[in-house]
Amino acid sequence: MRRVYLDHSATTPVDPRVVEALLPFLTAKFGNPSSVHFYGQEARAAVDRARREVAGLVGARPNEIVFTSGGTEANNLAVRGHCEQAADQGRHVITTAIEHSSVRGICEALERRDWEVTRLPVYGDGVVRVEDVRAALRPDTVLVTVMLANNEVGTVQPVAEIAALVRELREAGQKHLRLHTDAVQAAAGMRVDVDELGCDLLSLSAHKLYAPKGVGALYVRRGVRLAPQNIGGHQERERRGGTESVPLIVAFGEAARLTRVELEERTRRIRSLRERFETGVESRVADIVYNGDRARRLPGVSNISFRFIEGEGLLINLDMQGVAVSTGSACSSGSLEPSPVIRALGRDDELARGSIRFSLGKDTTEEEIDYVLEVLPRAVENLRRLSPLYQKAVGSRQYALRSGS
Amino acid sequence: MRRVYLDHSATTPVDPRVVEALLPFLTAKFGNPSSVHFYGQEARAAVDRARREVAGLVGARPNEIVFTSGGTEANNLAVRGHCEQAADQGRHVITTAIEHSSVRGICEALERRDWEVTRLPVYGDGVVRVEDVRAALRPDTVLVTVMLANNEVGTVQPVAEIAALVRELREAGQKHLRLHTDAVQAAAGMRVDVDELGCDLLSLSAHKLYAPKGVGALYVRRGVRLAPQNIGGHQERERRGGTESVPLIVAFGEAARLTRVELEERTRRIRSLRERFETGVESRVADIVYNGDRARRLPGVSNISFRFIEGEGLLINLDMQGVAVSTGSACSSGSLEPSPVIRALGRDDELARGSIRFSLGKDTTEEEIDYVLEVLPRAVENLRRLSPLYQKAVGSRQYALRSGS
Amino acid sequence: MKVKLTFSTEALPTAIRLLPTILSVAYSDTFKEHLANPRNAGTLEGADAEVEQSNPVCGDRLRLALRVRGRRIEAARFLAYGCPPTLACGSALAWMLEGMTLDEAARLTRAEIAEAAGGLPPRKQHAAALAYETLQESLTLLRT
Amino acid sequence: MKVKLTFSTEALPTAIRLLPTILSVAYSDTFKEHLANPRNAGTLEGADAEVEQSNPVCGDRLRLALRVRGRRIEAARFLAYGCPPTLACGSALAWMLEGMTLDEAARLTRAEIAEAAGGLPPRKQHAAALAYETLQESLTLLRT
Ligand SMILES: Cc1ncc(COP(=O)(O)O)c(C=O)c1O
Ligand SMILES: Cc1ncc(COP(=O)(O)O)c(C=O)c1O
Repeated sequence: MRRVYLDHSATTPVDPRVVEALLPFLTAKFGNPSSVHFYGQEARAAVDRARREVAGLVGARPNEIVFTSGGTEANNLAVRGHCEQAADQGRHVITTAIEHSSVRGICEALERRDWEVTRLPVYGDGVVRVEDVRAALRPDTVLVTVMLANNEVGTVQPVAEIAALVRELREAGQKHLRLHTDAVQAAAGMRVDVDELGCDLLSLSAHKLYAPKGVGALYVRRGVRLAPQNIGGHQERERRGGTESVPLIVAFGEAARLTRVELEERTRRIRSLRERFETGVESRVADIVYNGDRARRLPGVSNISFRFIEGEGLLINLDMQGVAVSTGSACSSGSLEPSPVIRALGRDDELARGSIRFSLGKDTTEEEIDYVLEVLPRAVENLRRLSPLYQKAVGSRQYALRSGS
Repeated sequence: MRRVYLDHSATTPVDPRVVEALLPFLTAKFGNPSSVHFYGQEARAAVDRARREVAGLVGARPNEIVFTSGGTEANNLAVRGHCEQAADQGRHVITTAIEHSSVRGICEALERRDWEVTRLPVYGDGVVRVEDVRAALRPDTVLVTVMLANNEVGTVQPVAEIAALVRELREAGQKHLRLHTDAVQAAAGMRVDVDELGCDLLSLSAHKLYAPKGVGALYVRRGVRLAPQNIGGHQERERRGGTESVPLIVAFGEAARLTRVELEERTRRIRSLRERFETGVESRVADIVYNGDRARRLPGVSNISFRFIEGEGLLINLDMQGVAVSTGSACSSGSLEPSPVIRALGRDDELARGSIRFSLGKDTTEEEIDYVLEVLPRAVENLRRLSPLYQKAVGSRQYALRSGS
Repeated sequence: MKVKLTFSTEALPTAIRLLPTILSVAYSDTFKEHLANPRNAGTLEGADAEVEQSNPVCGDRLRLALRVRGRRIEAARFLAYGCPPTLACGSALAWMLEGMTLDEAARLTRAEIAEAAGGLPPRKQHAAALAYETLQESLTLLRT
Repeated sequence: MKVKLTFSTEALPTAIRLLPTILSVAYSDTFKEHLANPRNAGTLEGADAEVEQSNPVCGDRLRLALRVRGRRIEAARFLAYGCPPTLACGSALAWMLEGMTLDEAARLTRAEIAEAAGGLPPRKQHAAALAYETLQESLTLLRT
């Protein structure tokens, strides 16, 4: 069957060059980086090389990079690691209504331990307002965590502007206030530079960058201390215990290097393919609503609500024709609730349930887009014909037409 | 250069069959198991298959297996996950003086949060006494954590007997008391069965079983609840968030299957090679002391203290001749302190510093052992000639000889 | 005929033209067949009962139209909005009902509907419940 | 000659016969050369000073034996117990000292010893410190 993968926000295929880079570290170069002997030193050197590449991707110094088992662990380490560390200075966290389930989950866990959490709205465009952050900041705020780009609608948040506020307060004496940003999605689609952003902590995940699942990193600005979460061993300068996954870290390093080198060209290609896609959908399917600001958005993401039908039905119908997309966050698509992110945009239940995320990748082709443009309208139409909501709407439109004529 | 790897307790090379099993999950089968579409379901099915294999290795049910990023995280999840959960029932933990740095580290972190930790001695043989456990158990004890086999000296602990004590108390009403065992080392060298052991929680790490670093598992007996540590997403039935590392999990599954099938033959081979090794060392090198009970011991581990010299010097000298071994725990070999495990056996500083762990693997050959038997005595002798301790001892022996004659 | 349709159509998708599905893990062949080729979809000219029920929790909707001759269901059509199990249960229900007597229909259970849809995962049983309630409501309407 | 040797030997390992080392990451070539072929190892017949110092924290030991003619160090030998940097610093020190005047030896710094050993990682600087103190102690002994 013809297969078209338009779910790059959920995960990406591993770049063949990345596979090639990691393979020797499964076989001949299998040492444990903590070992003193040849095998260990060889592995240690590879981890350090990868650390330099990952640091280079975000403009950090190598010793500011802590490797983790993924974006989720990076978020856990950032938010809990800092909050445990700063609990004596205050117990208030500012976040947004559209964070990834990991940040959302940790914030809920903090609330159960008597922390206060302020969740900022994102309005109809899926973008947090800097003034809202300003208004939410308090003397006992120790952490602001705002994702750099959202995983469902791709909207980019004003992190640098928020950093300016945080810096102001810190200079005014609120020394323990830190800014964390989840850049897991952003890194694949825009330039990310920790100094331009001005953040203290920044999360990355390799599997959104054409490397394998199971490795990520937390950027920890020099001087920022965290309570370690995964304890044991001296790895990662005592900030994260556990034998390093050398092959995955090497893969991450190579993927970071390729992303740095190719980012501009990738985003140019992807953006023009998305334009082809969206123009095509608009001309073929009626009653659609885009979710999230279309300008301030990652280049590869197109999130569309199809009126009258339900996302999972459309997803499965597309899947039966070989087209892979997602509805809601990949992580919660097994659950029944409509996506909290789409809800945060103020969409009603029906539109929230009818949202589909198409996410393009660096290897998406024009032909693939055209194939999707061929099968998507038919799938929507067929589901709408089954839908009582559609029948009602069509009926009342016909009625409106008749009574208006 | 000829290379002989005798550091399988630190990590193992990945079995080619395991590499073959995981490769498709880097390339064509790259889906995110949380995705509803084809790619996701394919990945989900692979994770479930691997879960059955890992469960099968330890006689557990598949839904009792939680995949983690390694043995360290499994230990963190077990000890902290249970202690956070049970904190209202008591704040006392029993452990041993020879646990891996992860369990040791978590216990120290608990102490900083006002938990009490009892560390049981292991005497000269490196084995915990069941009566000591009995004596240490208190009404407010909520966790006993005793490793199944030690990573430095390979001694096997009486976990099943300890489980009987724990069960007794639990049946007498101490409902929240649980038994955790770190079987990371044990799984490679002995049959591990959760029901025979009677433990509630059991940690595994793939990279000791000829699979890659960066994946492990925690067995969680049905009915045992844990506070999740890595939060986010619905993965692992809400017990461990984060996108699953499908390729590593698949690799772990295959490695678990191979271990189950081949364990008996592997241990037979390894044990006989170790015998060849130890007999050879005894006949060629004087002034050595074995560390840890030689009967109750994993088949592949031989930990020997060489009098008058220091482990790191010997390690590096062996390394310069292509022989990879370790001194102290792989994880702390970068630090200056003598191994806490060897110290726990009651060895003086000199013997503790002079300890070297030789750990054999399934692919170790007779020729490799013979090569080590050729270079090791020379390396020991050369270092001894440089050693003022040796010169003194030789001098006083000669003196004793002279005065005795 | 108790519910007034505000639109008229019998132009129905007799089959959503879909390639063989791959949801092998989550769903059975029968289920996939109901999704790929929904049975008895649409509305019904001259229906004796037309009932639309919705699940207030998740918003799923099922509309069932029945035409009865004597005590026998001569024609049954459905429309559905919701997750795939709701579509499959609607299809399975309408398809089973055609030709049944009203007594037979009254004896149908939730489990039988779920089974006819090809089986449902535990978390999707609410779809069969919605179909069951829609059927019961229709039968009640026919009795009044 | 101030310290009595309780054993006599001049049979010394002039070289620990080792293949080229691979510790490229941790240590320099010079360091590895000192490990593979320690210079001036052993004890000394007719030494004018023989001093053994130890690091009480980690237990490292260094013994230095010097034979002096006029104000010049005619021969220097070392023995060492401890981690590789201690062995390398002992080797480097004894090798440097031979031929030096006592005044030159007195001006040697810790950093120069570490450098002669091929450089040490930050966490291993104590090895150079031990060598330095052993030298100072020896010079003091020679002065008394
Ligand atoms: C915005 C965002 N943060 C965090 C994560 C979690 O990263 P990982 O899948 O590596 O755990 C994801 C992806 O799942 C994400 O999209
Ligand atoms: C006994 C023991 N427990 C736990 C671990 C940690 O496992 P991992 O290296 O996968 O973090 C190790 C190995 O390093 C070990 O030997």
